[in-house]
Amino acid sequence: MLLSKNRFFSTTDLIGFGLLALLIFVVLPIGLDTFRLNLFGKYLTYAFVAIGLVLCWGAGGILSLGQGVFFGLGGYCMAMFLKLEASSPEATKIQSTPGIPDFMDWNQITEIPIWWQPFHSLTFSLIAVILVPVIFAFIIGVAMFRRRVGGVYFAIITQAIAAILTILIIGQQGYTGGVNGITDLRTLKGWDIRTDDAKVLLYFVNGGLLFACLFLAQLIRRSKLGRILIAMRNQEDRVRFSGYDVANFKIFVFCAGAAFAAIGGAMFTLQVGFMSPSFVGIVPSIEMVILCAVGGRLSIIGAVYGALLVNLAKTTFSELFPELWLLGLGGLFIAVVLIFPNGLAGLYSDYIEPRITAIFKRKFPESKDPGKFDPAKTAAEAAE
Amino acid sequence: MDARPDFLLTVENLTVSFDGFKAVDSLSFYVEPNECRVIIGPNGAGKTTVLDLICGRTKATGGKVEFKNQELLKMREDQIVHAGVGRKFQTPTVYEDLTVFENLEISYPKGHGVFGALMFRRDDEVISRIDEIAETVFLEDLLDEQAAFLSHGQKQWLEIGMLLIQDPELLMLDEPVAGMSVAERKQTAELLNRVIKDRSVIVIEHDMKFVEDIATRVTVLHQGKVLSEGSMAHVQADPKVIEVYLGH
Amino acid sequence: MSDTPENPKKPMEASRRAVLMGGTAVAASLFAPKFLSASDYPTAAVNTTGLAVTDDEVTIGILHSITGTMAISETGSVQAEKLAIDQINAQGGILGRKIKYIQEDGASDWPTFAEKAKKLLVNDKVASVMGCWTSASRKAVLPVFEQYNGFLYYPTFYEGLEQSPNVIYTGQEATQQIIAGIDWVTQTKGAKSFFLLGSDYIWPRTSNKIARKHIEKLGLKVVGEEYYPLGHTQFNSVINKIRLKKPDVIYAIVVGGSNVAFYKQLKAAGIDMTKEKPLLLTISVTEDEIRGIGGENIVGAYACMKYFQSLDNPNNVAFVEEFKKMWGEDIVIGDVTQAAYLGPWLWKAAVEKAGSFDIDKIREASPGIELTTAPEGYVKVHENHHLWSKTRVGHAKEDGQYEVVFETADLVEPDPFPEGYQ
Amino acid sequence: MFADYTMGELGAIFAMQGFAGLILFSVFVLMALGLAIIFGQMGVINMAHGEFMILGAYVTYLTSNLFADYLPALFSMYFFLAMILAFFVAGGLGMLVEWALIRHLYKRPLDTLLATWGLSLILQQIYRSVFGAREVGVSIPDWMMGSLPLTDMIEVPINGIFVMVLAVGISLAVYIMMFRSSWGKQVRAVTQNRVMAGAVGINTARTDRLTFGIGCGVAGVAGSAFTMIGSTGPTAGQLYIVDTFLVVVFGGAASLLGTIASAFSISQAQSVMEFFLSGSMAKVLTLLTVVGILMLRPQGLFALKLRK
Repeated sequence: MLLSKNRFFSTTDLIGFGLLALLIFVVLPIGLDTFRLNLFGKYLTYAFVAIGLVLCWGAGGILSLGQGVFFGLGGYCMAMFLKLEASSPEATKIQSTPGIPDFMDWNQITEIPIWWQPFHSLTFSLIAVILVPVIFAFIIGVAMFRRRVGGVYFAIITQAIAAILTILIIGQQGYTGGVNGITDLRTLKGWDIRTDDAKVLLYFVNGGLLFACLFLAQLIRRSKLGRILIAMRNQEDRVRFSGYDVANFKIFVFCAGAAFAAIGGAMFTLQVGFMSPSFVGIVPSIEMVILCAVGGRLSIIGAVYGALLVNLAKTTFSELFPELWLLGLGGLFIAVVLIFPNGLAGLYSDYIEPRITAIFKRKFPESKDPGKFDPAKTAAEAAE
Repeated sequence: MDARPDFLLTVENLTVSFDGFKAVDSLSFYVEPNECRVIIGPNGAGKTTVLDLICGRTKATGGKVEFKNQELLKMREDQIVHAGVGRKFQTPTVYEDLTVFENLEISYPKGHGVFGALMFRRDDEVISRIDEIAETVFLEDLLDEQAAFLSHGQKQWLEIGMLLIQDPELLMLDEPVAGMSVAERKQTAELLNRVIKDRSVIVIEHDMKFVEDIATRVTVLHQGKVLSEGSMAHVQADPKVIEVYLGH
Repeated sequence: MSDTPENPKKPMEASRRAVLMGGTAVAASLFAPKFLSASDYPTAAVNTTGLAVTDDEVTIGILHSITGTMAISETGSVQAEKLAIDQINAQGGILGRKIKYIQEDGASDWPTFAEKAKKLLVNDKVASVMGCWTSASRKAVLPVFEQYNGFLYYPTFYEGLEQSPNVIYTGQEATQQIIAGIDWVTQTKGAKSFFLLGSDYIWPRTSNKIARKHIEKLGLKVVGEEYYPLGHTQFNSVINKIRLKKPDVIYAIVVGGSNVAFYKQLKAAGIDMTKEKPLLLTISVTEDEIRGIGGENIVGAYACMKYFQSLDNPNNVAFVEEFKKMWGEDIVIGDVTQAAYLGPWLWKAAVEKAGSFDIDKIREASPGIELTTAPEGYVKVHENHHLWSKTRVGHAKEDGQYEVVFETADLVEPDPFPEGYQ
Repeated sequence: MFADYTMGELGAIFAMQGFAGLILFSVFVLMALGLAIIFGQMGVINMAHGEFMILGAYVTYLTSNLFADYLPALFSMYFFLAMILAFFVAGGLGMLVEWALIRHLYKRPLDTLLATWGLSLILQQIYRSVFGAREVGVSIPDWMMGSLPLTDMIEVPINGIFVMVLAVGISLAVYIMMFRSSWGKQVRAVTQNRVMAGAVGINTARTDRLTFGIGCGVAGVAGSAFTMIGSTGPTAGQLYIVDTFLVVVFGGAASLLGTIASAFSISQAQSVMEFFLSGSMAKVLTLLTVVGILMLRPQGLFALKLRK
């Protein structure tokens, strides 16, 4: 029923979502202790960014090298709320000005600046987590896409923006915590986020939000909007002369990517317990692109696996062979471009999927999947 | 020199220069409703640039382009499309990663805003309209085929189909039969003859036989200016035209 | 708060004798008067909280960046800690138990530090951790240490403003490093005006703030204060500003690659530091950094630290020799490296004083711990978990070493929350 | 802020500040020229550009050690040989990389970005394994490290003059190669129309490889020169990448003159702002201005207006 009628899920997607849900909600929580589970929770926060990149880059052909900016903004909004809560006058009584965040005290700031004030409210903060990055993305998007800045130029400019924001955060340390970031976050509305129970719960909240984002991304991809994105990537002019305002679509998908990244950032802050400019800059932003590329730039499910796998490899390899890790990561970048441009998802659809669908076909003799296209070709095209 | 209201398209003093080179120089011409205007001229005469200027792909340096009393030069490409101008490119421009059906669906004139596109539903009306157009452009059996796998001629047809589904009042075709086999060419001529009824059309074409078949009036461009204008017989007899084509 | 060491001279001599008598370099500690055997300290008694302590082994963690941008700086610390552990083991270990270490890579990435710290404490149950270098990494691991009640020995000189029950700070906090140096430069060199310069992050900013307060307290002038982003490599504009302001002292806290660029450009601009017009005083250039800068480019500058490789005392001579034996002849040892070396020794002393590996007991035992075998001389743990130590001024020579030109007469009291300097 | 100074002092300061701006300008030109060839002419986004520069710096380091050990008499002259070596080593590696990597990606510029980033990580690790994680100190001959006192107040750093002369020299060389030599014609022909260039008998593969190699070689020379003013360490190259790309993009990617003009305007802006503001804010404002102007004028300062 679901499969044929509204085509929201193709067979492939259904299998993909199902397996991923099984992994995230059953296999990992059962198989791992709290410490490792928390680690996977952290990896999964990058999956949010990777999903956004699949929409922007994979589908829409817009490569942003500044996703760290949105990840960071989302994370900072969350961190500001948590920091204010952690800076109660009792907890900070040794400071020269009790009741303000510690780093402000170190910088001779004696009252909480006005733009910090609204972050006393959880509701405001949660809204800000999404809205601040989205507004920022909107401004960049309008400025760039209205002027038809695209491709390489867009990539370089977003990279410069990431650099600017990092310098700014570090330079304004009295208001941002500088290079140390906002650290020592303890409780959320009185609930201690550092306990094992909290970590497990946060992991599941994270997983839930991830699936919510996956569904939204799927909704976008399966709608005509998703097809327009692909169309834009193929022939931008044709889309324009079919009566679409191309810039609006780019702005939309860029904002959507920013929103996903921001949710990831906020969940990162909650699970890791701090936020710092080292997640905003150029290097983390490019690493976020590699997550997406490894997973398969066209597959939202692949993006999640990409985020898990690369981060897991990073942890493991840097423990076992720290020397080899950078070589491995560098090699991964090159391999993903030269050898398997469709990443894990490409490997899956080339080698594993045919077998699985063969099994399914026997059970439900289904018509062919309408949304499917040749991945090898699209990737090459996407890059043009 | 006010635009006469009975013209569908008024082009007056249209000029564009690229770093001092005037590709189109104070060009004026008028297109009536239901007219089929063919633009011919040697390479570099500015034919494609004229179409680019009308549909907003290239920004004009001066002059005006009025369509149904709207000034097109101030409008964005998509607004021009919504005003009723459709444009086919010289090389077939289709979405290769999408199927024929999806190519046509994207051109279907509904759900053009971001949220419209998000909410767009593929209802029966859409499907039947796409089927109808696909039949017109000889692609009814290939609806589920990915556009990348179509032949060159089929891609040209698909692009024409994508324009037809918009039902534009002014259709601009840039060399619609270029690169086609003889059989395809014949089929296309037949298609275009059907298509150009009930609407105004501007066609750029080199194939004189084809031009003779369809043209109401012919405009000859040379170095960004109108060299001659009138019926096919008129321009063919014009010594200036003969000079440009045969001279030098 | 204050607990002035009664007589710092005496233990110094004692240690000299110990070195002379004992075959092993940096051999004895005051708290190892007799050979301790594990059987005297049953595991059940010395480890009541389930740490990784067996009958013959105790596991600690080493947590530094092996990869990434900070690897450059942290390598020395790792080497020093390993040397200390080897030496302690050679002496029979702690409470009769050999030290085993688990080394983790923080990869110059702060969450990785937090993650690895948690792994060390939760999975490996290490009895203590030697680690971190940047303030950012320390801030990242701090909540982890406080939550799981771990114990960290942190080696870097830093900005202060922190005093955790779970950390022993073996480097100097800002006032210890700054105030004596500025006093020296005003008294001996007659400096009246200062130009403050730093990389743009918390340590240089906080340090310059303390420096400025102190300079103003002395009734002298700060004629300029400038910060450049980390990694900045163009300093010609600021050098011009310095020329314009004509300060007596350039007070420089530039770090990392910027350092190299700054000193090379300063020299190229014709500011010869050997002429001391202006004089350059830094707190961020150890012998390690000079290797990148090149001795000829920084010759004549003064640095204010607690340790220089050239320190002439038996502890240090032995330490430098052992260090080179273990890690190669051409190695240099900077201030932080020495401070990192103190970590395992201070921990050993605390464990032996407490007679237990339990974190709470070590915390209780730590204040007042003395170390006479420290290469820098005599140090003592303050109640605020920082070290009493001397401040010294070194004069950079062409060969990349410092010549010690001044040291404070007494140990300087650590004051991480200095009144009147915030 | 100028009240306390005499006119003479102010004049001297402005002269020196102008000179500082010119040095920064030369640094930017050197950084950007190689990339202007590779990105501007070939459309390849080489994120490993900084690593090619550092390769040049390491070559200089090795050469200096070699001279110090075996030819101490000629030490004062080693730098010239080092720059030539840097050119060939970086250029050679560039050609190898073009052959192994870049040539497969000419139609996918965004993918070259990822691949060359990967390359930059690999190079960094190789540098770290070979030369150690620490920065290496490159000894510069004494005559290059002093300054020329023009007046009492005005002193001109010799390495600054050296960098400036080098920038002018390399710019001229590149200009002559690109616009006056038959090779340059071939390069431009290949960039403009690869198929046609191939059809008229240009060996496009060879031209590409050589172009990429020369771009990398120029980067190597720049890196060699930077040992005088900056640090040489495995990750030092990354510091240059954003500035370099902005200079090239701001100038209008395909235009050599644009690159130079943009290097000039960015360096002057930064130098002036650094004098009046703090270093961090000057940097932020410079970058913001460049990004802002690029948003208004995405094609950069110098770009031909062409029929699409």
